[in-house]
Amino acid sequence: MIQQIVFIILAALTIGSALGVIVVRHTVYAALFLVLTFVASAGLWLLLEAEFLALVLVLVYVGAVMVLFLFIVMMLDTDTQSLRQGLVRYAPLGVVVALIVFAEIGYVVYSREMGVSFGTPLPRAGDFSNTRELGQAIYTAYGFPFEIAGVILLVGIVAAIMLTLRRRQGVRHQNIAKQVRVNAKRGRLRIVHMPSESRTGEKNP
Amino acid sequence: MDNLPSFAPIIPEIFVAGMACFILVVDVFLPDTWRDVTHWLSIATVAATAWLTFTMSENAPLLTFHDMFVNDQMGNVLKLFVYLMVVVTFVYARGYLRDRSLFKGEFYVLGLFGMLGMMVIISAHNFITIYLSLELLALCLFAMVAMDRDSPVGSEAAMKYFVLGAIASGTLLYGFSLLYGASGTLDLTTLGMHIAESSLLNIGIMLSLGFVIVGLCFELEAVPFHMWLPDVYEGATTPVTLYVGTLPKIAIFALFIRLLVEGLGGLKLEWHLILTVLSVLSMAVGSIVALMQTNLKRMLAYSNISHVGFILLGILAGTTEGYRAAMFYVITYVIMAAAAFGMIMLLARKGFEADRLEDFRGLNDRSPWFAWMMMFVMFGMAGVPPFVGFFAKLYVLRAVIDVHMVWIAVVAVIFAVISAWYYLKVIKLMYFDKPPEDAKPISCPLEMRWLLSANGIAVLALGILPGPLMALCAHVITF
Amino acid sequence: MPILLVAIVLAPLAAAVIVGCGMRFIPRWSAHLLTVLAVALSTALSAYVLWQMLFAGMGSININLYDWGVIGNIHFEVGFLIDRLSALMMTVVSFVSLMVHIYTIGYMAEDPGYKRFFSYISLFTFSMLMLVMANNFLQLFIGWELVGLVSYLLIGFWYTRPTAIRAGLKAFIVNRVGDFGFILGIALVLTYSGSLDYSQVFANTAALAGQHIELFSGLAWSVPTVICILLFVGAMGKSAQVPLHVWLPDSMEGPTPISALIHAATMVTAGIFMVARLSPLFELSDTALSVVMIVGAITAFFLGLVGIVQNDIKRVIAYSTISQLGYMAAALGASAYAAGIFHLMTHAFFKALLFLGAGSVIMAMHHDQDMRNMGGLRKYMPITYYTFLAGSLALIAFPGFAGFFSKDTIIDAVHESQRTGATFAYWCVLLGAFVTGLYTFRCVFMTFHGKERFVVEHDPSHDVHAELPPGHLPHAPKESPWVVTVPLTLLGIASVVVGWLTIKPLLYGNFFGSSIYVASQHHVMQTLAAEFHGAGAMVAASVTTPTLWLAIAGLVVAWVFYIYKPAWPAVLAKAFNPVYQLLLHKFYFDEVYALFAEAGSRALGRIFWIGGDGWIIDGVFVDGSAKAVGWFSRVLRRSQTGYLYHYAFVMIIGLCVLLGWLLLR
Amino acid sequence: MITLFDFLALSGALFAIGLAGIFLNRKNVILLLMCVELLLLAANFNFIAFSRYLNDISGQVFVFFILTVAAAEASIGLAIVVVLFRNRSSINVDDIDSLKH
Amino acid sequence: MPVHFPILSTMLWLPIIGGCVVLLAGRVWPASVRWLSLFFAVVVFAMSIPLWTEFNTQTAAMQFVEQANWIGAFNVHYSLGVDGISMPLILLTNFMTVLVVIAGWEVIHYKLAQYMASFLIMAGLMNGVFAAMDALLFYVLWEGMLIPMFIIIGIWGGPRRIYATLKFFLYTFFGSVLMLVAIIYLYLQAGSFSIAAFQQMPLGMLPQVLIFIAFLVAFGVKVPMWPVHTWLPAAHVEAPTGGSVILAAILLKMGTYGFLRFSLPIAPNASHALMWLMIGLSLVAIIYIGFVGIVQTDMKKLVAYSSVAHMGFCTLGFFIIFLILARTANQDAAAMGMEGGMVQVVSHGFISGAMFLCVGVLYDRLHTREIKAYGGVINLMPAFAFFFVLFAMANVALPGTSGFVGEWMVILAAMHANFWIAFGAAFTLFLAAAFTLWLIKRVLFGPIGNEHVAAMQDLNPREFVVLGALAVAVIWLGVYPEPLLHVMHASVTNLIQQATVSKL
Repeated sequence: MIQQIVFIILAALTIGSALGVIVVRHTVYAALFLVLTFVASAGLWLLLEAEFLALVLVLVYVGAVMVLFLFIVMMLDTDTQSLRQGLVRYAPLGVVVALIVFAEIGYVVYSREMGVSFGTPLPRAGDFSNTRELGQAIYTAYGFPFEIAGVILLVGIVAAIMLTLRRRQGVRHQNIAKQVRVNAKRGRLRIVHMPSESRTGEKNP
Repeated sequence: MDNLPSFAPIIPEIFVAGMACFILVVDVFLPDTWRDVTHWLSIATVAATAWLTFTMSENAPLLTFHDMFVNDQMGNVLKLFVYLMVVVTFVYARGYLRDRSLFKGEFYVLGLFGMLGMMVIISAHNFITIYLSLELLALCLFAMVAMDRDSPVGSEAAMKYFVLGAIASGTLLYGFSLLYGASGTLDLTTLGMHIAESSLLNIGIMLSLGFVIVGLCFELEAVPFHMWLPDVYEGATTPVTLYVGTLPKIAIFALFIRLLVEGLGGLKLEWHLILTVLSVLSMAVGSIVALMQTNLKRMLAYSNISHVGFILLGILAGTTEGYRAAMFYVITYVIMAAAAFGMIMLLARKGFEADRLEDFRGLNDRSPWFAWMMMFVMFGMAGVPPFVGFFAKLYVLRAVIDVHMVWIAVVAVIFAVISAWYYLKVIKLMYFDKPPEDAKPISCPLEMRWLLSANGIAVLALGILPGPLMALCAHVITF
Repeated sequence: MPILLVAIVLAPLAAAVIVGCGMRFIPRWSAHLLTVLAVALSTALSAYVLWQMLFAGMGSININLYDWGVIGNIHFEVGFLIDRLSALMMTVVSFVSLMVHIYTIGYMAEDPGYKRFFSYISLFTFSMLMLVMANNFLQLFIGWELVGLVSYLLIGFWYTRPTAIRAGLKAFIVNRVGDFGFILGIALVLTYSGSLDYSQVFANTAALAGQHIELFSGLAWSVPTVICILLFVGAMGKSAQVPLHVWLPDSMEGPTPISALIHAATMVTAGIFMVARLSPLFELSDTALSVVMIVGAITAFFLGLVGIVQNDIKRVIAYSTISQLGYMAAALGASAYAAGIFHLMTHAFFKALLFLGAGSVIMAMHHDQDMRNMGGLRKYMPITYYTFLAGSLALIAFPGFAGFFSKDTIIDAVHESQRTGATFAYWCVLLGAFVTGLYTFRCVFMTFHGKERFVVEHDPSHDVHAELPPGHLPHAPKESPWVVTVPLTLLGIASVVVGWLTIKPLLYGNFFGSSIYVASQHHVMQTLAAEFHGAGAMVAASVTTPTLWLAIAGLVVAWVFYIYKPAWPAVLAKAFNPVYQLLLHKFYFDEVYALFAEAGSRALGRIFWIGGDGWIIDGVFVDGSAKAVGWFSRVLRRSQTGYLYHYAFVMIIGLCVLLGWLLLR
Repeated sequence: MITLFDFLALSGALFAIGLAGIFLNRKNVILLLMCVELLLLAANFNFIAFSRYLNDISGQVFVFFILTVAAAEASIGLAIVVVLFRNRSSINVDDIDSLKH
Repeated sequence: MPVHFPILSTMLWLPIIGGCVVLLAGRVWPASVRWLSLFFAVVVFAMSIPLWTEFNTQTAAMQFVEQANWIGAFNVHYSLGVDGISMPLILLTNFMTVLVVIAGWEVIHYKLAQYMASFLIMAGLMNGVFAAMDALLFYVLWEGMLIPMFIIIGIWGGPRRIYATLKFFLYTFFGSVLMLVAIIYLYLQAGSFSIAAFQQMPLGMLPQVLIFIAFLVAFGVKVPMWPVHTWLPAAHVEAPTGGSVILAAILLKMGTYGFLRFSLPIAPNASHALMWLMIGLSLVAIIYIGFVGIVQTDMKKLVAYSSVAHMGFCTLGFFIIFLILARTANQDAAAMGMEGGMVQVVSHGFISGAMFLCVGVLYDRLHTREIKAYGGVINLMPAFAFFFVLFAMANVALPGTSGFVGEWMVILAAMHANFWIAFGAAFTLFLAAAFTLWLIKRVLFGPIGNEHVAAMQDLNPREFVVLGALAVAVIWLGVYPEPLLHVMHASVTNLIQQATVSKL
């Protein structure tokens, strides 16, 4: 019973904050709502006894990814216009589409046939560790995907660096080796003969 | 652990991953003038991978890593074509990238990782592998599209591609999740067996089928999930367009076969109908919209969409012959598209993209040989014999007529006629118009000239003797 | 013998080809030498063949030269059927042709197209011989068309004259309209008798007679009737019967020898010959013969009327030719084939004579053909005058002249005929005699008698070839050279004697033997034969017939109007203006054709071209579909707005529809 | 009793909201990325719920990988946003329409 | 069958190789291009003569057969062979190619090597089309031939060439893709692409009708039949002379050839059922186009329309056979109709080619095709006028020229079927005469039209040779068509047999 109440609260919170993501005025609010959604979801996942993933969601997602989002939002700081502009105009269409999709999924859910019969979840043994079980699966049967995931992260790094790291043109660096190598007499000093210039020439270089 | 999985079938993938990392490291320490080392090293890597794949191939399919990876003949052949096309892309790209100071290691590294992604897609046999490999490929592609950081259109294209791609992968994932729920498994073979057993048409599976097809068709660029394609084609730099726009099709074809045929083969009746609609829509939109394009890359994008319609024809036929036909179509299409983009890169110079139709004006006066090659490609794409595109169309038409869908064959050929129109426009520009006054002579690396010529001639040669390739497709697809 | 026959045909062809192809290389004299020799050879050999037939008892010859085409049992062959009919025709054709060849040497002496001309007329001789010697319908058609071709080329011989080339075109196309019927007739013959060979077709007439063909639903026609009418349509074109006669007067644009050879003596009679040749077929159908007779009679009378008001000397003779062809057709229609052929022969001589005489006059008048500018030429060119007069008398059927025997016989034959329309035809041909007398002597009087209406410029500074206004001559008219007068004289003599000599054997002897078949119930000629007591008696009896008096009446009227009171015609024309206008405009045939056939077909063509091809097929279907696709393309292109949310929207809608469809089915 | 289907309905709602958000939002690209995160979250819900009710760990493994990938994806997405902003000084969705037709 | 020299492969490949050599020569040694092209054309023509001399006229079977596997997966064979229907067409092709090469000798200055090469390549492909015994090989060559023609019209064509080429290509492409669908269907039924297998295979009525219609669209466009003829005037007007010649002389023939090779024997019941459609369209072509011809102001357009009208006779001859057999059971008359149609095919090749060459001769001198711009040409070009009049007469089917033979036989055969069909067909007698002679009248005759005309030169030896050769052909065929008929006869008899045996 308590579970149900918790579920209802958390579910309401999830849906509500998800709605908040798409309707609020400011991007920062949206990001914060998203954080809330994730947190509420993590709670629900706990209800589903996926403790490790719930923690990961909070730690990795809320802790890292959402912070990154917020960071970028702040950095780009483009919120000169309200996000809500035009929202009212398109909202009916959005609601209709969302309802259609939801109805389609809901129709299936309501019909309650997914092909396999779902029993009630088995009660867990006392020493059951979700984390250990997950870890065991990942490092044995799912070793191969795990490696791929690694590569994906590598690609993410490479791509992000490639896209955002830039050596600016015209930035002055100090290259000590070069400085040392310079032959002062031949490389640094050059005597140039210059004819005197008129003032008009100075005006238009 | 009691026993390690067999690593033999996966050696090429391991090799590619390792070499990509190696090249990444090497490239960091190379000065800009030595960038060619990366180039040749990448090509050597691909060549070595090809050799590995070739030597590792076995007649019987090998499953490894708890059935997550399959190494079979179809996969190997498709992989070999992927390698070939990656090499072609690299060779075509070198001069082009150098002219635009984009000649950097990242292109090669991402290219190799993307290739790895395609290899894994081709061999994937589990939803997790499928998803991860798709993402691996997609992330590489997103990054490559955005590679020209100073190009507003490039980043715009990347943005669109990214957002839509993310929606598609979300949809696919949602489909996977429902399938998982409906079958209780992530393995394709088990799923196939499950669906075959459940005589009852399950509504949950139907729903998941819808999501999965949307995801797949996004990757294959079928209408109405094609919207990103023209923008990406136009926005990305040409070598990337070649890589992004055409190569993945080979891998996605394998995915179609694995997922729809092996996994969801029991729902053939359903996806057959869906694909029929999507195929007709793709052919229609691709053929018709391409007509009024003035940008060649954009035109090729729509032409690509209409070719997708034809590829779908082979798949929707739902017969062995149909899958073979689709495979033949995919391979030959990629060859032709590579040549078309090669031509664009051939004509492009620093500050001049050669991606407008206008830029091909009077090519016959400037270089009769390459005008010929382009003509081969255009007629090939239009499906005019004796070029290979004709046999590809013939093969898929045969497949659909075989399942008594003559009407769709008629629809297809009518759209083929419409699409011939814009290919002819290119030929018209090349042959019937005078070159612009300021046309400069073509300058490009020698190896590209040779490869492009070979590519163009292949379009003709495969058309005159399509038998071996057809036999190959027939040999590797036996279900 | 076959080699002989082949030589008759090939000699003129060879000459034509050599002269034609070698036009640039051979000297001028060789052109006429070669062709005259060739045609002379043909004439001699034809005469020899005729001689053999008549006096050496040679039977008819039917040989095939080569297979033109063989399809199973259908044989198309090229071959000769030589019997008395064709032998007679060969002789007439080659003789007249020879005369014209010789005449041409003088007539065309100064023409730059001299060699070309000889080539053409030799080719014509070849074609005409092919036609008359044919033993099957194919060859008949080949010759038929080839003479049409040469006629076309010769009418337009002076190709810089717009009127001449137009006349040539008109002649060809009008003839083609006739051929339209002709080829259909031939096709029917093949369909119903399985062969095109004369002998086989004639052998099967019995089978043909009973057959019927349903042209319009529910209306069965006798096959022979349809065949014969269609064939006669061909004859109408070639022999200038109403309403396909319009080309013949215009054809006078050609050089005069051509008018004599082709448009009077030989080619135009091909239709008459054809009907006679195919008499076994025509005899099967009374209806068809009635049609032939009525058409012939109408032509004979009404087109003679037109001749009365013409001022161009050659046109007068041309209308006279049409009228005389009408007589021949009427004779055929009365089953008096022999009379028709007889008239054909005599007409060939005297009409050739008239044309050549007219040509002589025209030469003297420096190629002015308007009779209003002539008059009093008798004293300048006596030979021409007397020969012309002889021809005219023959034409009006003055007793004793060739035309008398043939024309009188025709009128009698029509009178005797019991066929539908015979009475009408009789009145036509009878009144035709008056008309003939009138226009013939109108022409004679206007040309040779009366005041000289031409002016002779005596200004020596005037270049001989310079253009002069009509009626102005650089010097006085003079008699033509011997190459002109000799043929005139020969033909003149022929016009007088040929009737006396040949009427008995040709008409009442068994000259034609089996080559002309007359069904026993059509006994017109037998009836006439019973009344025939020799040529002299016929001449003597003529004073009792209305024909002679009508002809003389015509002559007298002509004298009154053009010699005695030259002012009267104008008065009369004014009094009967509608009639006069009708005649002057040749019953408005040309105008009607110009309106309906020419303008009509052009309008139709334009409707088909611009409306059908341009608007409907191209505009709506071809370019229209291309435009529609282009329009779609432009519209669909717009759907690619560039906005990410639209792209997403399309995807999501796709997803929704797809899911909905999957769940609801 | 909380059933599987309650979770499924919840995930369906999340998915629908995510989709609606993508085309409702016309101003900020970053918000699109957030909506994508919602879609992924919906899928994750499904996996975990099924995993729980099927008593099968593989669903959770999948979620684990999804989270990994989503992180990488987010980084690339944000990198692209940054590049875009540098090029155009705007990440307004309404402004990104130079490629069209 | 004894092993023999692969003469048909030579016909197919030698011109193509020749074309490539010429292209190469254009880069390396441009001066040699003309002679090299002529060399190849003449060699090919000379080598095709044994086809005629060694031909066995007694049998309808394929001769000079060559067979090899081509695409194993599809059971496609590279099989070539000729019978009495296709052999004359191969000779015609090679003959016309020689003439076209000569005709382009001095006229073409721009990209000569590509011009010559296009014609040589096209000759090879056309030979292949006529020799192919495998439907897919046929289709490949049939379509492949569009490419050189497209190039020819587009590069060396007139001002509106773009429109014309696109229209030409798309029109014909549209026609043939439907044929492709039909061929694939037949292949699936027969298990092989062999045309002979298609012909022997039983087929239901509905498939037959659909297949017939698919073929009709393909071949009808090519012939061209009304109402899918509108590409032809456009293409002809814009094409260079050589292109027009090949287009009219050979390309159109492929349509009629297709009817004989595919439509009639493969779908006999449908052919029978739809004969009224075919006869009707043929008659419309003859009459309607005849009227359209009368109002043309462009010489080439006029000749093009006359081609449409004349090709109507071919199709009329082919499809009248059913009616003849139904009405009279007269096999010979049916054969006459069909052979008439085929003679018309060959003869129209000569005549239309010659007419276009004549127009080309004028165009080379005055650079306009407007009839109005001419007048009185005969004054300056008597030799040309001779040929032009001769070919015009052949065009109006004057006996003694080849044009007569076909029309004569078809009209005579049509009469066996129905009076009114023959009646309609016979309209050509004066319609063709009207527009052809109207053309002759306005161009050749009359006083010298203007000072441009006054400067015209008569034929040069090269033009003389070309026109002379055609004149000989036209007259030979008109005076003595029997050899040609003889060659066709066995095949036609066999074809009629096939077309009248029900396949249901």
